[in-house]
Amino acid sequence: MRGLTFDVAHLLAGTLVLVSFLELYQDRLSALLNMFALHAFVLALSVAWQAYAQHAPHLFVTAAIALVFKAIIIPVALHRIIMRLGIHREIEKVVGVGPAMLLGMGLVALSMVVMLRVTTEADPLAREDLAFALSVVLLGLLMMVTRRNAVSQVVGFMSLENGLVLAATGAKGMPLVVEISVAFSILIALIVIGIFLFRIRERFDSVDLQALDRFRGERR
Amino acid sequence: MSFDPMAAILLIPAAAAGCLALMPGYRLTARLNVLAALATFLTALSLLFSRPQPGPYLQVDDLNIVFIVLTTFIGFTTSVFSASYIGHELDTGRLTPTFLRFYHAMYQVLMFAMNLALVANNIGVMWVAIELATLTTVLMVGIYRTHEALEAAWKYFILGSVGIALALFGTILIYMAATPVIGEGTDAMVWTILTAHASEFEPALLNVAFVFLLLGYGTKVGLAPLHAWLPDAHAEGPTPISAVLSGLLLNVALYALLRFKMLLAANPQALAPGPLMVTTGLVSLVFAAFMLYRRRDIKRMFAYSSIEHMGIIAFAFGMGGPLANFAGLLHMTMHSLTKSAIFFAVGHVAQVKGTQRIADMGGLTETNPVLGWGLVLGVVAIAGLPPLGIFTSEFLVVTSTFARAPWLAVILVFGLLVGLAALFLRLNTIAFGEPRGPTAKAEASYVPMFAHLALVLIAGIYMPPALVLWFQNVAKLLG
Amino acid sequence: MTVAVALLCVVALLSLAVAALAIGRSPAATPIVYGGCIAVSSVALLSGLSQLLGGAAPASIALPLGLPWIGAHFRIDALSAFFLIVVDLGAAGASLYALGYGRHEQAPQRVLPFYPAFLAGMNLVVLADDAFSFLVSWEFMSLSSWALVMAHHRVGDNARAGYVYLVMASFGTLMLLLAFGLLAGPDGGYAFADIRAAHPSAVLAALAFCLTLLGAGSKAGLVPLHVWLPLAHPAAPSHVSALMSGVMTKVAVYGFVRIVFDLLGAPSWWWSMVVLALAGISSVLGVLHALMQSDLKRLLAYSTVENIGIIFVGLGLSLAFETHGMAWAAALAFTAAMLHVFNHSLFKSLLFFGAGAVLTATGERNMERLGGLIQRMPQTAFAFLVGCAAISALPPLNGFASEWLTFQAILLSPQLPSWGLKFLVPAVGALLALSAALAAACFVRAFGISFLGRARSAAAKMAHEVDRWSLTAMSCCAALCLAAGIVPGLFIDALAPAVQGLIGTRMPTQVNVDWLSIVPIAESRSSYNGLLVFLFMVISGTLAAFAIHRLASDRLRRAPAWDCGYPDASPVTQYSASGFAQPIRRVFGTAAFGAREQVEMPAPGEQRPARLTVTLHDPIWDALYAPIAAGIMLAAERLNRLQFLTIRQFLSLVFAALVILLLVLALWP
Amino acid sequence: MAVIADTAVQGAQMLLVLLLAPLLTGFVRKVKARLLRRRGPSVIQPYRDLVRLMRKEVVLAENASWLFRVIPYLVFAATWVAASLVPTFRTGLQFSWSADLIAIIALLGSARFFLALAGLDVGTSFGGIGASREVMIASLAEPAMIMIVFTLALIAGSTQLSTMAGFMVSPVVGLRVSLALALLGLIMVAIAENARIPVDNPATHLELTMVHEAMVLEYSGRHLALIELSASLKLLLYISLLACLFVPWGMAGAGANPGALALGVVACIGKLAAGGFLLAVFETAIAKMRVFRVPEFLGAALMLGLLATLLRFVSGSL
Repeated sequence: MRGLTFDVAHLLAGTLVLVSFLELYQDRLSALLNMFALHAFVLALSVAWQAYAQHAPHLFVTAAIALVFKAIIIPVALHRIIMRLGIHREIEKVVGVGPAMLLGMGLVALSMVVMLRVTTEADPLAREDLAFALSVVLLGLLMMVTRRNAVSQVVGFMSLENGLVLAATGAKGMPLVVEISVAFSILIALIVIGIFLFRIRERFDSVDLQALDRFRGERR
Repeated sequence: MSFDPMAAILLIPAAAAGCLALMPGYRLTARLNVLAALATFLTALSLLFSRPQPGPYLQVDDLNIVFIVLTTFIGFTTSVFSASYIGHELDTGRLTPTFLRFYHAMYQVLMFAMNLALVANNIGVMWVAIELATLTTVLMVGIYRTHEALEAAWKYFILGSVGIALALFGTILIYMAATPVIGEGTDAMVWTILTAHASEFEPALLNVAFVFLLLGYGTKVGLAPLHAWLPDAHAEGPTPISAVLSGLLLNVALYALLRFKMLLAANPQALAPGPLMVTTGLVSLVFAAFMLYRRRDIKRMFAYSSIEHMGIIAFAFGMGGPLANFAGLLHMTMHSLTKSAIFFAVGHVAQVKGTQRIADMGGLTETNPVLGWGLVLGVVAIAGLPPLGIFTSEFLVVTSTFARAPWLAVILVFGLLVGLAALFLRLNTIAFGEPRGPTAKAEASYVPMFAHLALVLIAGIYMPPALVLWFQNVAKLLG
Repeated sequence: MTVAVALLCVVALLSLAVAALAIGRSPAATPIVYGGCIAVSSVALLSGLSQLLGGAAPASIALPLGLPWIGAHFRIDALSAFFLIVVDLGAAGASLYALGYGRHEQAPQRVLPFYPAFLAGMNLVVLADDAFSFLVSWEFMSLSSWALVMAHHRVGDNARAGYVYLVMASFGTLMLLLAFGLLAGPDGGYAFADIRAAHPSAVLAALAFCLTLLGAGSKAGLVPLHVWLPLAHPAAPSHVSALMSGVMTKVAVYGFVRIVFDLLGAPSWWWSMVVLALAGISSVLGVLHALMQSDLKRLLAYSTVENIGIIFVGLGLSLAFETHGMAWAAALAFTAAMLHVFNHSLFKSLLFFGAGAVLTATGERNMERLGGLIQRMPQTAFAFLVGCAAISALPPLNGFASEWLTFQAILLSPQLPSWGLKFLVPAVGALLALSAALAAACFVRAFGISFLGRARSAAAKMAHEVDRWSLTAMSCCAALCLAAGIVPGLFIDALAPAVQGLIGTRMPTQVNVDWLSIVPIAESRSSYNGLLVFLFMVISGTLAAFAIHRLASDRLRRAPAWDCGYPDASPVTQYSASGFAQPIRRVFGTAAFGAREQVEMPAPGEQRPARLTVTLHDPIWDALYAPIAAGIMLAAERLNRLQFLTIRQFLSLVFAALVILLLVLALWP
Repeated sequence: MAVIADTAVQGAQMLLVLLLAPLLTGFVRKVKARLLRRRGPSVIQPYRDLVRLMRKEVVLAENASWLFRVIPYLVFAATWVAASLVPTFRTGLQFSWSADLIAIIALLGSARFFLALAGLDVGTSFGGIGASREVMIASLAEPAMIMIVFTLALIAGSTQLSTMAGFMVSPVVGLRVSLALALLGLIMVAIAENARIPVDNPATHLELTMVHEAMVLEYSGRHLALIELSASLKLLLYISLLACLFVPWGMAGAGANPGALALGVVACIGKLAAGGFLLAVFETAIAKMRVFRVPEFLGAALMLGLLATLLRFVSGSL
């Protein structure tokens, strides 16, 4: 039983990392959103599994949030937005897919090294989970910095946060996980609303159509 | 049940926030705001004498009492200032009554969040509180709804969220490190227990955790290169909020960092957090000092000076040792008082001149002598010139460093000198020379500004032994 | 006892400052504040005198101020007493002068509060006995004087002057801060007593010495740290200029002496060389620049640089002698330096008072627009003349006495074993002689152009004698200059305890030498008697006058000036200040300050006048300060781009930081 | 008794220099005239001039100040005191210790200081020219002089003229490089200080090249007399200075008997005559140089002095 738990958790976490790579690979917004939905869904599964494995029923709430909110509501909303803004086709990256992938690989390797240096006293399940979570986080951050488009940056942030939730749930008996996931959901909601309100089409730092560049601090 | 000050400093702002959200009319709300802040301050003072036992979620010890008293005090003075400031904003129509109501409510929420972050005995609660504080300040920075304001708020929001995410990851790692020793559940997130067992934790895990925490909370502290949100947020938000940001929120984040630093310091195998903080501190100091030169917006300039001083403080704590820690604490206190005083002055200046562009203000000591000399005194203080308090702390930082690591001290002195030169370069245009810009009389209460400056002056000349003893204990605590 | 009195005086001064803050705008404020300053500083003066002449043991007080675990220590020994006298003598004089001068102040509320604070700061520096209170008072002094420089911030580029001054002052303070950091050691023994007790290693002492030289030198105006001085000193109101030039620079000298001679312990062989070289250069460069100025007060400021050079020559010599164990010679050189400190504080104050009087009478500082003032303000002219004669080291005035002693000290130096000094000292002697001669030229020019000849402007024509207070102050200074000149022996004996305290020995007692002459080493070697020289000159002068008027004619007829028969139309045809300096500019100019002359000759038949333009600039500014400023500005410009990144770019900064730190962790052994 | 004698000698010295000074000037003029194949004025002509000037009324420029009238007396007093402190016929004068060589130079310096002021007082262009050139010359001549004094003082171990002279007669001196350099430098300085050719021309008027004469252009009557007198006193001072430093033989020692004193006086007069003669010869032999060549001339003197001092510092025997 112990082994099985471990393997399933391991598998799910690994899948999450894989899906992050897939996100990194996408170059169409709509496709990216679908990928993210998948990402969230896998997260939900893994959280649920953790809940079952740790006999921590409250984690099911987190799983539910992940499933309903992140896997369904947010993607739908974002789909709407990009349709409205008519940017559902293009997606401009700063670095091409290849380099991004290579970078991602490097990051995963890095997180593995960093995490597996932790001596085995720590619970192995936790360790592996942490390693994967860290890679997900780093990949999310990578996505945020390699994409110009606001929506894809949000997606990056959300997958980063998925990594956090993975880590939180991976940590046995960690209190407040639910609260934290709720808090994060609020955060993301705010961001999405912000994008919606300010009709951000291009970049985060362009709060209005004509306000692309003029108002960033004092002009030169 | 009996009166519990620890809960009170949380409940009063929360309750006040509730009422303020509902009540119309700015005079009344402003008064109530002041009143609530005063009440919070007094309760915090009472904490000095009767210190309750630490619970699973809340605690008060030597370290955070310093921060609590400081926070509540500046919160109070700032509310007094904002009462006179907001009135003017309302007259000029930059704010509408609805927003004003919102503003006061948010102010109290912010107070609540900061107090919570300070008294939290639980790393999770602390994290939540700091996130809450961030969100509130984001909303308040954007309150003017101008493009620049929204811009700044948005930037702050995004960078802040990323920072928070990183901090959370660090927190989780700490928990992971704690579980093998303490066991699962809430206990593994309680400061008092954590610090007690820190020595047995997994060092490698602690190291990773600290990296994330440094970057996460460091973003809040505004250490370079994570500082990007800070100048704009200060420049575009309402001045009272700039004062609170510089004077308090940065401290709160710093407090969180200090806590975790203590955790690491308690563990012999973990890598020493000192060098990391020293490096980031020096980088921030020198970087901010150079950035001061090209500033044209007065509030943004002083925001950069905040980065500079945060760098000094981080440096001092990074150096460690009783003397440097003492200096760091003193410097933090003095900087909070001085910088908020400066922002009070700057707020009135901006209202008198109707702009924040340095180029459009001049000869202030001619047109508004009291305000002008107040600003000059503030700048003199922030530049670290005696006999004001910041000189004392800088004296300690530099001398104690120079005896241990001369080159660091040389860099430090270089940064200080460059920053000082920049500050006075601008001060010359603002306070002296031919008067420029409108010269209306400022209808303002100078009480908070001069109260702060007086405190700083006194601290520079005479520090009551009790205070010193207290600070020294804390310094020992920080190791 | 004395130290308590002095501290009480400081407190009184500070309360005066606060009071001035309250009543600054009322017309009654001026006499009240300055009167108070006179009273207080004379009390402090008396306490200093009683300490120095009474030969009391050093007294000290520790107050629970400043850093609590150290407290604020204040101590008065012979040295501090001597400098206390210098400070408060100058302060009393300046306040007396200001009783009259201050009435013409447009914005008294910008001067009155800071003036007593400035005095308090200078007194405190001299009294401080631990690093912290020393630095606090040091910087407080700078700060209050900065405020005074900014008093007329709308005039000319005074604001810029104040800025440069403040930056340089803070630089100096930070350097001293580092020096004390070195001396105090890691466990923070900041009290001077502890520093004295702990003998620093050679390297440490050397480092501390360099830092002190930078710190104190920048305040004293030692080349190449002098750039702020000619800007800031003239910018302040004249009585403050007098204090800054005459007294504050001496406080800086005190700081140098206190640290190098008292705290650092035994000097090492090369210190004296550094000091001597800088001092010699300062003396010559200072006076050369003074010669080129047409602004009277700036001229005086530059000549302060020169005199600081002379003082430091004395200090450097005594360092050299001390290194090689010739205590008696060291005592002689040190006495010379201290005597010059005293003298310079006297005549430089006097000269600035005179300049201030001219300023009030004519509203002009530019010598090119002055002239003929001796007719309209005879008393001022006389006092100013005495000052000029004194600062040009003419016997029997006091300037000569101290320079004579310095020369005597130089004449002792061949006995020094060090070869470097064997070559350096004669060169410094030559520089000193050169600067003395140039100073004479400089002050012939200063007095001759602004007080003699014919008025060059309507303002100068309309000039009128200044008020009684100012005249009293000036004549007191003049009288003291004469006194210190004709009986220098008394003053040498008076400051002997200070020398004794630092060098360990002192010059032979001078009082019981017959005819009050001074004999540094031996009668057969050298001696000088100001009194007799003075008497001889008076007697022979009066004798000649008497004889001629009795035996020959005393008829006199007024007629137009002859001038070789050329009818001399307008005052413009007289020699101008720059014209007067032209020969010397031709001689030294290109070397000392890249002087360039362009003559713009109109073509034949053109009506416009020919034009001669002379451009001077301070090579030190160009070589040292301009590049630094440019570098900082460039760095600021480059870094400023970071203000304008997009959020994504900022995020990538965060990301980069994170990855780097993680990499560090991963690679951590 | 001895005191009275010494005082008497001191007084004699003062009177002697005062009486001899015009004679020396006259003598130099006479010799120059002779060398130029002119008969020239009689040797006592300067006395006549002085007396006539004394008798004449003073014509004072309208805007001349009180200082202008005081200065002649000041200059005369300073120069006379300086001259009477330089031993001429007897060392160890009563008051010689009241001012050593440095002080004597400074006294001459103050005389020049005031003379330059006088040049500026009336506010004419000629006065300005004179004053500005004079201070330029002085600013180089004085340091050179000080350097020479250093050399001599280091050789003699004293700045006290009597002691120096006493040391110079003693056999331990011998011939020294530094001494030679000092002598050369001193002569150059003396020429410059006394406004002689090639630096300045004492006989010239109405020329843009003149220095000393331009300064005193506005003086007349008794004032001019005093200035002329002090000029010749200065000449005498320098010659006797050279004499007492470099050819001190024949001078009577302290407390010598009247015979020795008489001998000293004779020797002194002889030296003065010789010095005057050499000066005249030199002046007729050489042409005046441009004013802007003067700095080089004096710079050379300064370098000589500095070199001599350096030699003294580096080795005691040179």
